[in-house]
Amino acid sequence: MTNADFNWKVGGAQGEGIDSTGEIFALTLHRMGYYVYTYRHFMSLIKGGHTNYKVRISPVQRRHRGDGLDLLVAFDQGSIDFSLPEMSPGSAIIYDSTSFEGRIPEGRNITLIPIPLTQMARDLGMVIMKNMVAIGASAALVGLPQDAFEGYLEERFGKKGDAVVETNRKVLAAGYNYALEHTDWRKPLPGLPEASKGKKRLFMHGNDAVALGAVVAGCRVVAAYPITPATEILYSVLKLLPKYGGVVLQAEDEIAACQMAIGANYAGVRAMTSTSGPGLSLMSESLGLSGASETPLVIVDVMRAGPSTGMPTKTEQADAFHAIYSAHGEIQRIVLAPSTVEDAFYDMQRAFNLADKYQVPVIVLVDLVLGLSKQTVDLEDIDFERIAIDRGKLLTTKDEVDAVVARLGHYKRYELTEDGISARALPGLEDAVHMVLSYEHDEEGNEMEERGMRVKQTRKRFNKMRSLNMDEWALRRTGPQNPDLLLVGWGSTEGQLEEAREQLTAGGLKVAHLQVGALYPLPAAAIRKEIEAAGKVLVFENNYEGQLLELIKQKVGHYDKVQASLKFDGDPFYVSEVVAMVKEVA
Amino acid sequence: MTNADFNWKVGGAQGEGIDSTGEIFALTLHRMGYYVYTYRHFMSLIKGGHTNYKVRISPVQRRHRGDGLDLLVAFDQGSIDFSLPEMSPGSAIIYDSTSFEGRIPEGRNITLIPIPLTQMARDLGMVIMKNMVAIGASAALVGLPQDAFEGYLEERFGKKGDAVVETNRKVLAAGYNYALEHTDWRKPLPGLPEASKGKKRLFMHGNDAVALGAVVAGCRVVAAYPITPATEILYSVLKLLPKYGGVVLQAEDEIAACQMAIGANYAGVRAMTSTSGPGLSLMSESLGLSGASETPLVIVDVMRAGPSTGMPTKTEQADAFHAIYSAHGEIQRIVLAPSTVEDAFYDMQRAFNLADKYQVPVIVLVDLVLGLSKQTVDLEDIDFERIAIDRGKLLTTKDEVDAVVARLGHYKRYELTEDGISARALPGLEDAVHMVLSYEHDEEGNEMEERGMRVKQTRKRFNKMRSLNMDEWALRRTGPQNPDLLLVGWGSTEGQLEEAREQLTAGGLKVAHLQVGALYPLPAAAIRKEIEAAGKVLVFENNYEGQLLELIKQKVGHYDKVQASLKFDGDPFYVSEVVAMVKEVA
Amino acid sequence: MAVNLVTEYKEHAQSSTWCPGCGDFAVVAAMQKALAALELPPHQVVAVTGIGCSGKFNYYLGANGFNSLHGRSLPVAQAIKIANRDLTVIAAGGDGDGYGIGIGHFLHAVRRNVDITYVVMDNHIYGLTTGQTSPTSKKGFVTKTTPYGAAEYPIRPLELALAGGAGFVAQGFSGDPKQLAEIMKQAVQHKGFSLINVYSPCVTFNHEETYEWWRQNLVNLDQEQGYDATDRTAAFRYVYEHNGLLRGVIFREERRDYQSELPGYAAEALVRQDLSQPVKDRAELLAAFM
Amino acid sequence: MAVNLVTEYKEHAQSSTWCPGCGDFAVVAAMQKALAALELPPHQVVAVTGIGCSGKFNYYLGANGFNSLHGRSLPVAQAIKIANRDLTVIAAGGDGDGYGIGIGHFLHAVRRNVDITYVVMDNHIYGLTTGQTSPTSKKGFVTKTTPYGAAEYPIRPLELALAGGAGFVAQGFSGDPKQLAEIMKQAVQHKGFSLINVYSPCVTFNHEETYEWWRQNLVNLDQEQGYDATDRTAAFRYVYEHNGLLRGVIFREERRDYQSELPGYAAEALVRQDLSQPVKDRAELLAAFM
Ligand SMILES: Cc1ncc(C[n+]2csc(CCOP(=O)(O)OP(=O)(O)O)c2C)c(N)n1
Ligand SMILES: Cc1ncc(C[n+]2csc(CCOP(=O)(O)OP(=O)(O)O)c2C)c(N)n1
Ligand code: SF4
Ligand code: SF4
Ligand SMILES: [Mg+2]
Ligand SMILES: [Mg+2]
Repeated sequence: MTNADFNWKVGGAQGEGIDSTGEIFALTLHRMGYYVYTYRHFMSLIKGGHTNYKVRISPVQRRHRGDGLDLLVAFDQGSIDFSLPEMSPGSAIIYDSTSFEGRIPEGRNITLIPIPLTQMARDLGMVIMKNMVAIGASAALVGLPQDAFEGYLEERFGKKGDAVVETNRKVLAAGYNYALEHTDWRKPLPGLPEASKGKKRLFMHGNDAVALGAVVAGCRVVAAYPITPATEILYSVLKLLPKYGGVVLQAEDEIAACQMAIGANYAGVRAMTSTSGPGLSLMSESLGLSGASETPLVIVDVMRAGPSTGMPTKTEQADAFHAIYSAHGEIQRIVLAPSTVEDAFYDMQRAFNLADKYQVPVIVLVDLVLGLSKQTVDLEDIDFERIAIDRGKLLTTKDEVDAVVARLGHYKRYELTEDGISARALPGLEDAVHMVLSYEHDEEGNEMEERGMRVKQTRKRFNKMRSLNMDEWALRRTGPQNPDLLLVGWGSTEGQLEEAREQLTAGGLKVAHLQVGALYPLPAAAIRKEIEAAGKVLVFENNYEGQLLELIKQKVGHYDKVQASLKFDGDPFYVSEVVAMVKEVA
Repeated sequence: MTNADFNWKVGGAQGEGIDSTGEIFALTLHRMGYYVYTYRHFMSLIKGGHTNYKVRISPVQRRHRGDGLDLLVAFDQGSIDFSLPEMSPGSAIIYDSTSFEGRIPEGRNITLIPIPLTQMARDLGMVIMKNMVAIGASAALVGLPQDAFEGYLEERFGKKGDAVVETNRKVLAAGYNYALEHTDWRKPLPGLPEASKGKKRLFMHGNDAVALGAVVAGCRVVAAYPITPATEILYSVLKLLPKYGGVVLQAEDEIAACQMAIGANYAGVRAMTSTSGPGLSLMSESLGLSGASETPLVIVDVMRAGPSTGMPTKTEQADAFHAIYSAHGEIQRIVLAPSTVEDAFYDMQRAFNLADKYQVPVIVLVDLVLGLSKQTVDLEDIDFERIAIDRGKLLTTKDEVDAVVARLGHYKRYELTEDGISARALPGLEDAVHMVLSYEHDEEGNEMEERGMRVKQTRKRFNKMRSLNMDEWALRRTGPQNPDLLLVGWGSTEGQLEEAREQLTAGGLKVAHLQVGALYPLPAAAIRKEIEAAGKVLVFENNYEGQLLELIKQKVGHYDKVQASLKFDGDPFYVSEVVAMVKEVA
Repeated sequence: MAVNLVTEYKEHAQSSTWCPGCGDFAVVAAMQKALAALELPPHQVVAVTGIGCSGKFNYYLGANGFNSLHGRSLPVAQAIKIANRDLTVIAAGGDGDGYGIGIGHFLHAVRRNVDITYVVMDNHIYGLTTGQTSPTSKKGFVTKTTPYGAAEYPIRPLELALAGGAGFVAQGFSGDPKQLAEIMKQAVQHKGFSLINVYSPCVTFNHEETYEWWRQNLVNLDQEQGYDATDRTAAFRYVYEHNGLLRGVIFREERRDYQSELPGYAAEALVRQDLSQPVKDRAELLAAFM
Repeated sequence: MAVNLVTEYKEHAQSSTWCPGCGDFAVVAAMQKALAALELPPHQVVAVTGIGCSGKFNYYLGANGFNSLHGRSLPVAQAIKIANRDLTVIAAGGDGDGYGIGIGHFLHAVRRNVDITYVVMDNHIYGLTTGQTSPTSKKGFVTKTTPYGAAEYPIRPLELALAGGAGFVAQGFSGDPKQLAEIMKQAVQHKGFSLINVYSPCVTFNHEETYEWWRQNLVNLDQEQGYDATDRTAAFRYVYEHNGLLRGVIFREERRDYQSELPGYAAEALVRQDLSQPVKDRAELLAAFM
């Protein structure tokens, strides 16, 4: 299966245009009808430092970067060294022979292909076009026609005039021909089923999906402060929102951003903030405010490697504890954890609906890999028909207010109800003048410390979530019932775990895979059933503490058969690592 | 036992001098040789609103306010209504008949004693002296000599001149005599053993103990932002620190306060911040910074009722989750939870020593009741001889640096060592120029993202706490082994649980009591042993979620026999409530 | 009409827990008068506060209220206005709230220039927490946290607002509620961010800056002939030279407010827009990701 | 001596990851020169930074360094100075770090007046996060987060520092490292808080305010005859009228620094005091609680 895929990568120094080169390659193959999955390795600095962009090309949908590497374009020796562990047997490296002489260790079955990328670019156009030479050369060796990138060249450079398009075309062709002439290494791309050819699909990452999902779910105010790797959400939202009168507020800091999201939600507009760990740490008091005042709030946290400033461009799944437990005192909240781009899209709707319905903060945890890996998504999987906006008990008209007044005598923001949810009136409605507040309060929103009412309001705040059953939808499961081994994961690990499951199954093991899509409330009953039916359970996480496993211990129970399989070096799992971890215990 | 004690209370409107009246009464009895325990009921507003001050007077040491009430001084009907549930059979209420006519429900065995407190004060001095009338009257009815308050009057009013002292004396005497003449209700204070009479003891609350403990432990910088109920720590520290050149910094907010504490610790001075929940919520990013940069930090959180602004003057034990889990990413930390004033004193030393030794943040959780209840403490229980300052691996001299340089070639702030702890050099030392940082880093403190070193530094940060064994000292236990029932608590509940245990034991139950003094790392092994040896376990907490119980579930295990007994109305447990909760299940 | 409206505000108000004589009473009353004069009924007004005695402003105003967190009234208030431009939004709080913990939000609100009014009840003390030094306490001021006198120089809110680029800067005094109400009227009408710093005595914890003291020391700009409230640097100099002891409108200037700068920001309040439109625009939206 | 010291600084410095041509190189070099000129060796200096390209200042300075959090350099720096008065403490960071998220700490540091020097590398952009609007970006500035132009008015750091009461306010330009080093020398010597705002071009993300642009638009105060750097309100007017486009020392005034106001603050650094003294004072300490 993995063999059918093709893994390509370009690596060099930050500032050399590595990202756009990778994206040209990926986008073109995507438009041809392949499923592509991209992975960016980059650093928290602007120029210098190693960066690379990997593209996995497959006739079927893939959810991770792939273990092997078939063709590497290297602009420096560092890029070769960095990617050597990934190189598959029989793979090749195109390197820029203008700037260095590529070296690989003895005994590796890898073909070195020197091409004077810089020289050719300089001769035919300008140095930065070495990327186009490399793309041309790559195209030739993987069996693409020379005009494969034609469309893209027009689109990208058309505005700059025909000459620019022409130069790029020439440079690309030169690379193409040079490669064909100077090496006989070839490895064709996997075949493309007829039905796929040129099929319209989406090319987006989790951050795009968050932005799209939010806008489609009715979000109209996004207040945020720039931070890697969450800023892309702002970029996407900036493209989508103004058409709907929506506002993107760049706040002075994350505290303000989150308070703004609360303010806008209070005023009746769906609003969110997006951030990464350091920003989330600044939002604890806002969580408390949202919880105590029962004002909806949606926070998207694109998790990078901590602690503290940590490794801003590296992935991790270590903000779960903070998302679930931070804020002094006690509030209810909901924590979702999408595993795929599609999940991210739908979870935004879920987040806004849940926030409105339960009048609580909802945190959506997206790991960096999911947030930043652009990939092919089927059009039908981003189904707007599945979007239903449910604003819960929201009074938006005078008539609705009148009905309440008829029933209660006057409007009570914190009415003690059966289900614990009190109707929220939009400020601005006659006869619904009211207070919301961060202090403990009575039904009318008067600050108070009376013991009986305190107990009732606390119970109400907790009871209102009783009707929320995560067990029903927050798990995705594959594989046989009563497996000998159950692989459990959350976030972007789904792709690797799924491929590992397939490999292990092929190897004769009875393996199932459970992906957990909500961390709080944890779908504990459903997880318990799965654990109890399994022989052995491994929980895969990109963190040190095994945060999901700790939650399972807390909410489900302690089982000797459940173990953590952790990776916390900032790099996502490879399938081979998953398999090796399984073999260690199975 | 409880019968031997005497419970007195004064209640009225905020702004009427209730607190100082209570304190005069308490302090005088304290100085006579009684053990007093005081409890303040107050509100988050300045004037108006009900407030009261209760004093429990006992020949033996007490750790809570007591269930009953023997004599109430009421300045308004609200004070009577508020305290009625507490009134013991045969008790009495002195009320200010100048302003209202006191009422109690039919059938209660309580004596109403009208005294024109305001009128008498006005006639003999000024209205505010009604408090002195009340104190005089109280003294008479509990069998104190008329000159019992003599010393205090001198001390307090001496500076204002003899006339003032004299007026107060007169007013007090008038109250004394009026009471003797107009009622025959009497209830004498419990007898005082000869040895106790006039014995020098301390009168302090947990916040005082925190301040004293910190200064004695070597703390020289306290940076904080005012907040109820933690500000008293600042007041105490302001009395103690300047003598030692220490600095109290009123920061612009809690973020700055905590960062300042980190900065001073980095520079080599023991420093802390003190706050309450809302402030703690603002310190999550600082926890991360302390953890990642391995800079010691001590935070004292005096817990008030949340969530959010909540009920600032009410008690709660609901910041444990935040203290343990907040901050994105993963760091190590230590969370202590003193139960008594003495604990608070010693825990500050422990906190500073642990912070220095493990180079981590240490959070000390003090609940409002412990923080604000002034009480009698035996002199020998605040034993300075037990204070030993241990700064851990701190390089403070050129010689020490030279030794490191000789060993390593140059000083490495984040050296990978056996025990995970790297020597910390004071900035300012020659040949120890170094960087500390919030980014992931190598041994020298260079920012980096290299996977191998990342893993090593993460492991180092976690492994360094392996040598810390909380099981050894973090539990206090009373009662028989293998009890039928184990009462578990943390924080200020110790007094009530202990008295409940005594009552239940007297009732024939085999009960033990376990008080948990550290929440993270949780002394899990020791707790497991206790749980396994007990028939039934009740965990008493002033919160809704049962935070300690959740921690036990996470770190120890799930046991059907372990249950939560929770109170979350802002009011501490009464012994009778504890006993009733026990009876519900036993 | 206006009189009835004041009554309407009062009907919605909670009963007060402020100390008798507190300057904040006059601030609330002046605001009720100003809003009534502008014919703005309570349900069209939202008052957002932080935490402090002054943070209870909205409990007693009788409009819609959001009592947020200490120092955080402004972000909440700005977002409310953006979400529903039809509401009149007032932010209010104390000197500690606004110039201590909240000063960052204050300066950014100034430069963002969302159309809201910010009222600071400046009593040079932390009232609610029973008397600690505030950022506007004068140097050497003795309080519970500064028994040896405050070591810091005080914040100068008017100068900061001027330096920060505020379009409307005024100062009032609780001892002259009539002038205060008039200032408030103008501030609410001003399009963009407006600041009113109000010297509002804390009768319980600040025994130095009393009504009497202020009365004797404040220069009333309404009576200063020739004061030019349209020259920013002149205003700065005037305020500085008078050590801030002025009352009246210090500075005003028309500038486009934040909302006017937003692309796509509609005349109809955001809160009333149709949320389902994007579903209809599916093809167009998805085209951005192909 | 001075030359050797510069070398010593360079020896301790990490190798740089700044873009070639970044203005921040000159800032570090100027600081090394200034410190060397003052005969301050690296081990006696601590540089505290926030997060940003400019936050790497201390990696390359070669003194002791604390790379704290985004926006939080100043609280850390002030506390270090208070804990060890013998250290020379420099805080440094970017415009986003210092005037965006950190502006509250900035203004409070100004009024607290602890004896530290604060260097802001002001490039009118968020560099490290690859080019978003910063609080000093001019109105209408087009960046990734403001494709339609920034809607806010920019922060004016010099005016704010003046309004906030700073005792030393200066502005430098990376294109004139000599002047910058001289300013830095004076700032470090100034007793109390000193601000140096440095126009330090981001060659990668700000293509409008380039070296060339600055060179053409900045007025050099060293060459302005008669400029009086001791009159606060005049300086304010001057800066305002020049739209901040000045370089040189803008304002200076002697004022007692924070430490001088502290009761009991000793001449000997706090970090070197005997911690065990209180144990000996037991009776006296306990007397406060009897
Ligand atoms: C984050 C946080 N820190 C501290 C507090 C405690 N607190 C409440 S009000 C207040 C100061 C109030 O002073 P000011 O803003 O001047 O208002 P005033 O009471 O004087 O009107 C403080 C410190 C809090 N509620 N939240
Ligand atoms: C709390 C927090 N929010 C956001 C970030 C992301 N971040 C890092 S640097 C930076 C802005 C840097 O801009 P500036 O301070 O101007 O420095 P420059 O890079 O331009 O020198 C941001 C937003 C962070 N590290 N921490
Ligand atoms: S304490 Fe001061 S500010 Fe607060 S209500 Fe009383 S007088 Fe007003
Ligand atoms: S991005 Fe800009 S500020 Fe950052 S290093 Fe490059 S030039 Fe300097
Ligand atoms: Mg105040
Ligand atoms: Mg910048």
